[in-house]
Amino acid sequence: MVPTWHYLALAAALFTVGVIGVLTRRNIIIIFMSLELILNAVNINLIAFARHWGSVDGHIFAIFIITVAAAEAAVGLGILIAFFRNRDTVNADEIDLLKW
Amino acid sequence: MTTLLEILEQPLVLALIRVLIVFTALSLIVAYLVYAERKILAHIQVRLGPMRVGPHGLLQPIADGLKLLLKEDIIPEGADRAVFWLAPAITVLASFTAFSLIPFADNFYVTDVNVGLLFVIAISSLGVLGIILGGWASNSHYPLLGALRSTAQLVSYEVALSFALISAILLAGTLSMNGIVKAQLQQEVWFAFMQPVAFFILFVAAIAETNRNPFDLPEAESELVAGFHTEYSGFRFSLFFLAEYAAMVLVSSIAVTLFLGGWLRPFPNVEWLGFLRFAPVVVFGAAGTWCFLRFFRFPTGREWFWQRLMLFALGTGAAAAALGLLYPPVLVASQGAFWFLAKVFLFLYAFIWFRGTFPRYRFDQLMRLGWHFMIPVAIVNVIFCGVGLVLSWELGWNRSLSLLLASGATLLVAAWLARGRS
Amino acid sequence: MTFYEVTFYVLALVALLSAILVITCRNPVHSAIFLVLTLLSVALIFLQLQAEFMAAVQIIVYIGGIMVLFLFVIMLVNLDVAVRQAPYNRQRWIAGFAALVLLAEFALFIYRGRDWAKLPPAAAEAVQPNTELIGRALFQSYILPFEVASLLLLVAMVGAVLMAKQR
Amino acid sequence: MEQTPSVSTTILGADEVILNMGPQHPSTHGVLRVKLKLDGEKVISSECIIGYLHRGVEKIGETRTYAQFAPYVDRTDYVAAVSNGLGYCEAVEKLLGAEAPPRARWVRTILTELQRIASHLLWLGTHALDIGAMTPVFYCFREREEILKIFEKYCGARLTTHAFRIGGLLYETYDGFEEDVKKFCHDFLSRVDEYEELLTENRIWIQRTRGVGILTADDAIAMGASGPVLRGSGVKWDIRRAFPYAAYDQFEFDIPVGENGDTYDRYLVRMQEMRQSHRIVLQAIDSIPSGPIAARIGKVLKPPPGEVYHSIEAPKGELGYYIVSDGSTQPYRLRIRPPSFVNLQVLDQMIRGLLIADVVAVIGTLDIVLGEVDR
Repeated sequence: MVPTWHYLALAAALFTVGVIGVLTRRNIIIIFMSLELILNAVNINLIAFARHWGSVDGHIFAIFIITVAAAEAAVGLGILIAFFRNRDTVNADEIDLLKW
Repeated sequence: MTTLLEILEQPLVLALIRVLIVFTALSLIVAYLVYAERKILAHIQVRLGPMRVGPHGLLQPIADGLKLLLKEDIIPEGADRAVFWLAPAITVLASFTAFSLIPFADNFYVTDVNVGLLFVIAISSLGVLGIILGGWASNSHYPLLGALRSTAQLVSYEVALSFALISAILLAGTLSMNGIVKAQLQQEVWFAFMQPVAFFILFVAAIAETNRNPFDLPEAESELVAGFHTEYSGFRFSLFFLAEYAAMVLVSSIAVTLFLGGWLRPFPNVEWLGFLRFAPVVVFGAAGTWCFLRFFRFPTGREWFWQRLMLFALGTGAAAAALGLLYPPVLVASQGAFWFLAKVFLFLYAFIWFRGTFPRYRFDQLMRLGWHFMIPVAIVNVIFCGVGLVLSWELGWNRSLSLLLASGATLLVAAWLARGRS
Repeated sequence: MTFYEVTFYVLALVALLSAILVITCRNPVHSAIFLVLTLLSVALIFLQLQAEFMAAVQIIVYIGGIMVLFLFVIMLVNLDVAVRQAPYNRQRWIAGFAALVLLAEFALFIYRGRDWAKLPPAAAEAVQPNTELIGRALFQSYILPFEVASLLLLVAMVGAVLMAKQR
Repeated sequence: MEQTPSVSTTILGADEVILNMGPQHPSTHGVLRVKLKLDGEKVISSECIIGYLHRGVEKIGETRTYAQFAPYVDRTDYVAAVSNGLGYCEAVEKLLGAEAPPRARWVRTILTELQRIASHLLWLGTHALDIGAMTPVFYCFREREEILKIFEKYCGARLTTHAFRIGGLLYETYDGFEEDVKKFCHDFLSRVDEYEELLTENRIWIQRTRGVGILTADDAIAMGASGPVLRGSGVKWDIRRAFPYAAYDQFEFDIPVGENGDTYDRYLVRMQEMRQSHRIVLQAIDSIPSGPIAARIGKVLKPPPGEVYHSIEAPKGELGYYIVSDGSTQPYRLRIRPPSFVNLQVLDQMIRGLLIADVVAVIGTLDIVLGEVDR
C-alpha cells in the first residue's frame, strides 16, 4: 500500500513545477500547459483523499475541475488565436497594452 | 516446485499469453484484411486483384510486409526526427491497445474492466495525437493540411459516435464490454433492433472515424496527395497503415459488441436454431472443398508446383479444422470467437463495399453532415431512448414498444433536420 | 514492495520528469508531447487509486480533447519565431525563488500532517463500483453544481467561438 | 516555382495565399499547373500556366507535306485521335476541293462516334475518380477497351490511330467489322445505365457536382466555350447539326442540353451524348453504302493557293483546322483551334469562390487534354 502522503508529495511537486512554468515562461501556450499541470496536481490530491476516506466526493470535485480545465483551455486558446491574429506574437510579456 | 501449468495459471502470465494471442491474431487479421480489401474491390471492379504471390495471391500480404520492412527509411529534410518517429508508434499503440478490452468470446478477453467501454473510447482517442503529430513533424504543407483535416474530422465524429454508444449503455446498464453482451443475452434481443437509429449513427460515424470512403478526405489523393502520411515511407508508413486497418477492425468490434450481440450466435435464445452451431464446420468445410477443387483445376507444370502445394496444404488444413470442430468440446469452445469474427467481417465487408461504391464528400459537406445532422440526431436519440426507458420503468409500458416509439420520434426529428437537402 | 507499489513510483517519476520537460522544452510541440505523457501517467495513477472512471475521463477529456486542441492551436499559430526567442522572461529568478518557497511550504505541511497520514486508508472496495457511485453522487447530491458546470461549458463554448471567429 | 507562404497564415486567414496545383498534381490531368490565390480553402482567383507539353505541332505542320502531317494531329488530343484525324482530313479535302466517297464518310462517322464514346468514357472514369468514386473508372475502361479493340482490328493502332487518309480511307473495313460494332452497341446502353446507377442519383455525387462550377450561357458564348461545356449551359449548338460534315446529315440524333450550366448538368449532357452516339452508330452501321473508299486525288497533294477553315464537333468541343496554302506541297500556315484550350479559359471564372476540392471537380468537368491545350 502506498501511503497517502506520497501522493500528496507528488501532487505538491507537480504543482510547483506548474507554478514555475507559469511564472517563468514567455510563450502563452506553454503557460496554459503549465496551468493544466497545476490543475492535474490538484486532481491527484482529490483522488488520493477520496481513496483515503473511502468516498467519491473527491472524484466529483475532480470532474468539476476537469470541466473547468476544458472551459479554460477553450476560451484561453480562443483568446490566443484572436491575439495572434492581431499582434502576430505569442509572448506573454509582449502583451502589455490594454488595447491594440 | 511449480509445474508449468501453475506458472501458466498465474494471472499475469495468463494475461500476457492472452495479449500475445490477441496481438498475433490481430496482426494476421489486419494483414489479410488488406488482402481481402484488394480482392473484394477487384471483384467489384471486374478485375482479378493480386494473383501472383501464392495461389490467388494468398501470400501477397506477407510479400507486401517484407517489401515495406526492407524499404529505405526516408526522413524528410527539416523534419522533427523524434516526433516523426513517435507519431506512427502512438497511432499503432492506440489502436492495438484498445483490443485488450474487447470480449472475443464468453471467456476470452484480455481484461474486463467495469468501465471497459469508456476505456476503449479513451484509448482509441489517443490515435488522433499520432496523426496530428505525424502531419506536423513531416515539415511539409500537404501532410499538415491533411493532419488538420483529419483531426477536425475525427474529433467531430467522435462526438456522434460517443452519443450513439450511450444509448447502448442505457439499455445494458453497464459499461463492461462483456456485461453489455450478456445483457443482450438476457434481454433476448440485439440492441441494434432496439436502437436502430443509434446503430446507424454508430455505423456512419465509424466509417468517418476510420477515414474510409465516403469520408476519406484526409487521404483524398486527388486533393491532398496522401494526407498526413504523405512523407512517410517504408516501415513507418506500414505502421500507419496497420493502425488504420486495426482501427477498422476495432470500430467494427465495438459496433458488434454493443449492437450485434458480440460473441452470441444469431437468436441465442431460440432453441430450434441450435443447428447454427455447426456453422464453423460448414465454413471450414466449404473452404477446404474450394481449395481442393481449385487444386485439381490449377494449371500443372513446374512453375505452379509450389502454388499447388500450398493450395493442397490449405485444403487439408481447412478440412482438418472442419473435422476437428465436429468434436463437441472444440465446437462449443469455438462458438464465441467464430460468431464474433463473422459479424466483424460483415462490417468490414460493408466498409470495403462502400469504398467501391461512393464518391467522396467535400470537407465542408462532411463537417455540415457531422455537426448539423449526425450530432443533433444522436443527442435527440439519447434523450428519447431515456424517455422510452423511463416510460417502461415508471409506467410499466412494454419495453420494446416504448423504445421503438422513441426511435420513431428520433426518426421524425431526423427527417425534419434533413428537410430541404438534395 | 509489491508490483502495485512499484507502478506508483515509476508513474510518479515519469509524471514528474515529463512535467519538468514540459516547462523546459523550447518547442511547444515537444512540451505538448511531454504534457501528454504527464497526463497519461496521472491517469494511470488514478487507475491505481481505484478511480477507473476518473482515469478514463482524464484520458478522454485531457488527452483526447484538450491536448488535441492545444496541438491544433500550436499548428495554427506560426511558432517559428517564438522558438528562436528566449524561452524565459525577466522575472525568472524571482519566480523560481517564489516557487521554491511554495515547495518548502508544501513540504512543511505534509511533514506536519505525517501523523494523520499514518491513519489506515479506507478499504479499496469503498469506492467501488466506481462509475455507479459517481453517477449517484453527481445526479443526486451534486445536481446543482453539475448543471452550473454545464452552463459554464456552454458559456465557454460560445466565448471560444466568438474569440476565434474571423473578425 | 513561387515560394508558398506557410500554411499557418493560410488557415488563420491573415493573408491571401498562393498555392500551386500541378504540374505533377494527380488530378490536373496531365501537366496543367493552376496557380490558385486562396483565402483559407476558398479560391479568390486562379491562373492557368500551360505549355509543359508544347511540342510545336503547328510549326511542324509547315515543314511536312499534307499527308505527312496527318499522324501528328493524332498526338494533340491523344484520347480522341480518330476525331482529330477526321477534322484534319476534311479540312485538307475542302482545300483540295475533293470529297470522300459515301462509304468512306459512313465509316468515318461510325469510327468518330465510337471515338466520342471512348473519349467520354475516359472522361467519366477520371472525373468520377477525382470526386472519389473509384469503381466507374474500371467499368468505363472495360467498354473503352472494346472500342479500342475495334480500332486495333481496323487500323492496327489503339490510341494514335491515324485511321483516315486525305480523300477517304486507306483500309477497307475488316471482315466482321459490322458484327463487332453491333455487338458493342448491343451491350452498351445497359452499361451506360450501370454507370448512371452508380452516380446519377447518388446523393454524394449530386452534392459534389450540383451548383458547382456554374457557367451561364452568355458567359459560355462570350468565352468561346464549345462542346458539352457549352451545351451544359443550355446552348443548343452542335456543329454536327449546324454545319453537317461526314455523313451526319443522314442520321437522326438529339442534342442534349443542360439547364443550370453546373458540373452535374455537364455530366448529364455527356451521358446523354454517349447514348446519342450509340444511336448514330446503330443507324450508320446498318446503312453503310458500298462503293470506293477513297476519292482519286493523286499521290502528290498540291492544293491551290488559298485558305480554309473547317471545324468538326470533336468529343471535347469545336475542333477547327485553319490551313493556308501557297500552292506547294506543304501548308504555308496551319493552325489548330483546340476545344480544350478554349474551354480551359473558363476555368478561372468557374472556380472563383469555390473550395480547393471543387477545383478538382471543375477541372475534371471541363474534360481537357493537355496534349491538345499545349499542342
